[in-house]
Amino acid sequence: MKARKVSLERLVGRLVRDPDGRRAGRILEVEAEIEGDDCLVREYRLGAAALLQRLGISAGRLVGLPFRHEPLRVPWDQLDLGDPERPRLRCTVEELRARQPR
Amino acid sequence: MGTIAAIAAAAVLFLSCQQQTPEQELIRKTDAVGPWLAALQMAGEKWTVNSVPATFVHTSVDAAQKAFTKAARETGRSDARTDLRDHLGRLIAGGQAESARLRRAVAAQDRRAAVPAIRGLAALHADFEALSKAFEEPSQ
Amino acid sequence: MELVRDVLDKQLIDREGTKMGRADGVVLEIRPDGPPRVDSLTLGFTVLASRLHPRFGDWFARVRARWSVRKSGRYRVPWSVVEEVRQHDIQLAVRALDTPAFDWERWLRRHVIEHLPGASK
Amino acid sequence: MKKAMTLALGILTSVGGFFDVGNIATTAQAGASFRFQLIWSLLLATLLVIFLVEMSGRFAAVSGKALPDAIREHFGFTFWLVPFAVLTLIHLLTLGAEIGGMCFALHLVTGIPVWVWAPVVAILTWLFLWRSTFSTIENSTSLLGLLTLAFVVAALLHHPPTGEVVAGMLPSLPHHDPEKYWFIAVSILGAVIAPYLFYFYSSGAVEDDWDPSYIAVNRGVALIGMGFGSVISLGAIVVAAMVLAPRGIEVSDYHQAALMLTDAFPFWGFALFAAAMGIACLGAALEVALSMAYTTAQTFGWNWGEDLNPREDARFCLVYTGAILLSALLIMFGVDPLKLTLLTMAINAAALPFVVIPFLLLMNDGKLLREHKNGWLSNAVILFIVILSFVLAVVSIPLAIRGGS
Repeated sequence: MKARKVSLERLVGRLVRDPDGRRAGRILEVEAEIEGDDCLVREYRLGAAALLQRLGISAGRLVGLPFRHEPLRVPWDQLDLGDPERPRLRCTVEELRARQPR
Repeated sequence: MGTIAAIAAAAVLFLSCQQQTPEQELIRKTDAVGPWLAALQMAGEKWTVNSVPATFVHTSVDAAQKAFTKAARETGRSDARTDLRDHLGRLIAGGQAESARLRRAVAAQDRRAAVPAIRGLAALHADFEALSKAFEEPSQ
Repeated sequence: MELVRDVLDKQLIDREGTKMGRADGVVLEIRPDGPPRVDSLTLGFTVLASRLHPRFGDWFARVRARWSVRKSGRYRVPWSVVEEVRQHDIQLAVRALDTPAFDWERWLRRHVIEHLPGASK
Repeated sequence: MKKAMTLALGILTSVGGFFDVGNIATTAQAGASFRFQLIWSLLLATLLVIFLVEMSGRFAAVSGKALPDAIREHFGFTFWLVPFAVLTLIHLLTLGAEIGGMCFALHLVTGIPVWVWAPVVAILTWLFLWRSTFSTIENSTSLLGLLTLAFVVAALLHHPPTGEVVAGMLPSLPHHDPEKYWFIAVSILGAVIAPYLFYFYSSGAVEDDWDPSYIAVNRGVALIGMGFGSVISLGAIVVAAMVLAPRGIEVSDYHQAALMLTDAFPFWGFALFAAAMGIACLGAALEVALSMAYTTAQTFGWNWGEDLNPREDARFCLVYTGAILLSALLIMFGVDPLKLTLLTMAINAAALPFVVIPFLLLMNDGKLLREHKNGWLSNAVILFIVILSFVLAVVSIPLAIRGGS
């Protein structure tokens, strides 16, 4: 497999499924880190909570709802972007949930 | 947002279903005539005391004539009772005649000639008010 | 750093402090032997159009090719010239006027603004 | 000392900028057709515009960013596209209405048809923007804008019945023409809460290099400036109610409104009306054209600023030039200035959710505004009035079109 290029803006909003075909959520944020001259992707964040986090607001608070869901974090090596239109997890959603920090 | 749109649509439907008689509809479509008669009367009065320039009276009369012509067309097209249509037709023709008279008097700088035109407009306006009051839509 | 929040759509500033456009797109390079890396930022109406819908982007690119003064519809800023990502903008180590991002601006200055009286205050 | 100057100037500017063609048209209609009964909609709108302008200035002072810039940065291009398109439409229509107002003012004094004036007025407006800096525009139009105080003086000279004026501050149902009543109410809301006003205000604050130390000044400008501005509108309603309503004059054409001041000022009234209208519209036209250029330049990240030489921000200049040209064409092709104004104001009201809600979300961003973010009270007041205006607009626009007014 050789290097391929993918547009971030086309990745955002894509539905991610696990190998069993179950929905894991939509890609809403991509966490990266600068290392030397490069900027490397560390993890992807899925779900509506990531959207709220991205908007930086508690849209919930605006209408009086508590802010509940944490985004689902997917380490870079657990997401297969072989087909950018249909990103796939390399593990199941349960395995991923079990691995979430906290 | 869906709920709001639904309420709005319902309100529009409700209000547009309120029936109007052809007479009320004609009164509504010609409702610009009365205010124009009053405005020309005021413009004429103000001109006689040097409050507004002659050009203002000219352009006001021109704008009013357009409204009168439109109202005359609506009256001709309407299904309303003949007596109302005739009455309105006379009023509009009167407005056209008196405003033309005012315009001529102002063009000639003739204050004395303007006075009867202004009086004529006032009488037409009073007549128009009475007429539209008689056919006014009942308010809720 | 969060790429959508901190990089995408952010104001780009050139070496001289001129606002030279926004990060309309971000290109990632998926590598077989390591984490994906940010390859470049992209600028231009074509990039924006394809964000609305890929097919709209293609159509826009065709129309543009016929009319535009620019040679290319999208301008690519390699990550290597990105100096710093700040809270409200991204500092680049280029001069806007030397880049295709300013094709339209240059064209307008040369063909329109210069011919109008009093172009400097 | 500089802050005191800013405060004074800011208040002057908002007084001048508040009262424009939309206010003249809607308040004259309201007073002529419903006397004091629609004052409540002016008060409601003023309350909201105070909140919005205060927020807009606070946002710019804390973040150093203007609204279009910040909204695109935060929510992304696709999210911003709808408010941006709505704003562009509103800017063009409003600019058309303001240019129409200036043309009509010139028509009043000269008798030369309105459409003939459109190219002249367009060139005049453009020259102002092309040649001057932000502060010249701000200061000159705001000082001349004080002419509009003539409406307040006239209102006082007429000794309006206090009881009826106060009664009009509370909403009530109309005794006649309900469709017209609600349409004018919506137009007043749209004229006072003109979206360009608070979007422009944030760009202006950035042009003036505001920082968090301006928050108090900003609050004063919003409260006193917008408050005084609405006093002028109130004056216009009262004058129309005292002069036009008793004579049975309703305003379906600007000619009918032009007589408003002649009772209070028999000699100067007519010229004052024309001058106030022309200058109020010129000031507003400059702001709207600039606002359109700010919004577009910020959306695409171009260089922007009214203090730069045109050759440093060619695309920014191109936008206001194009906007003036397009809007002037509306008037040149014979669109009736009053009808255009009323329609635009109603569209303003209908557009409020699209342009206010992204702004409101931004104002609740704790990361960006820290301790300066919105409290629940502002959120509640704004949401309430925005939704109310939207519902009223959506209901009354079709009715008004059906009624043919």
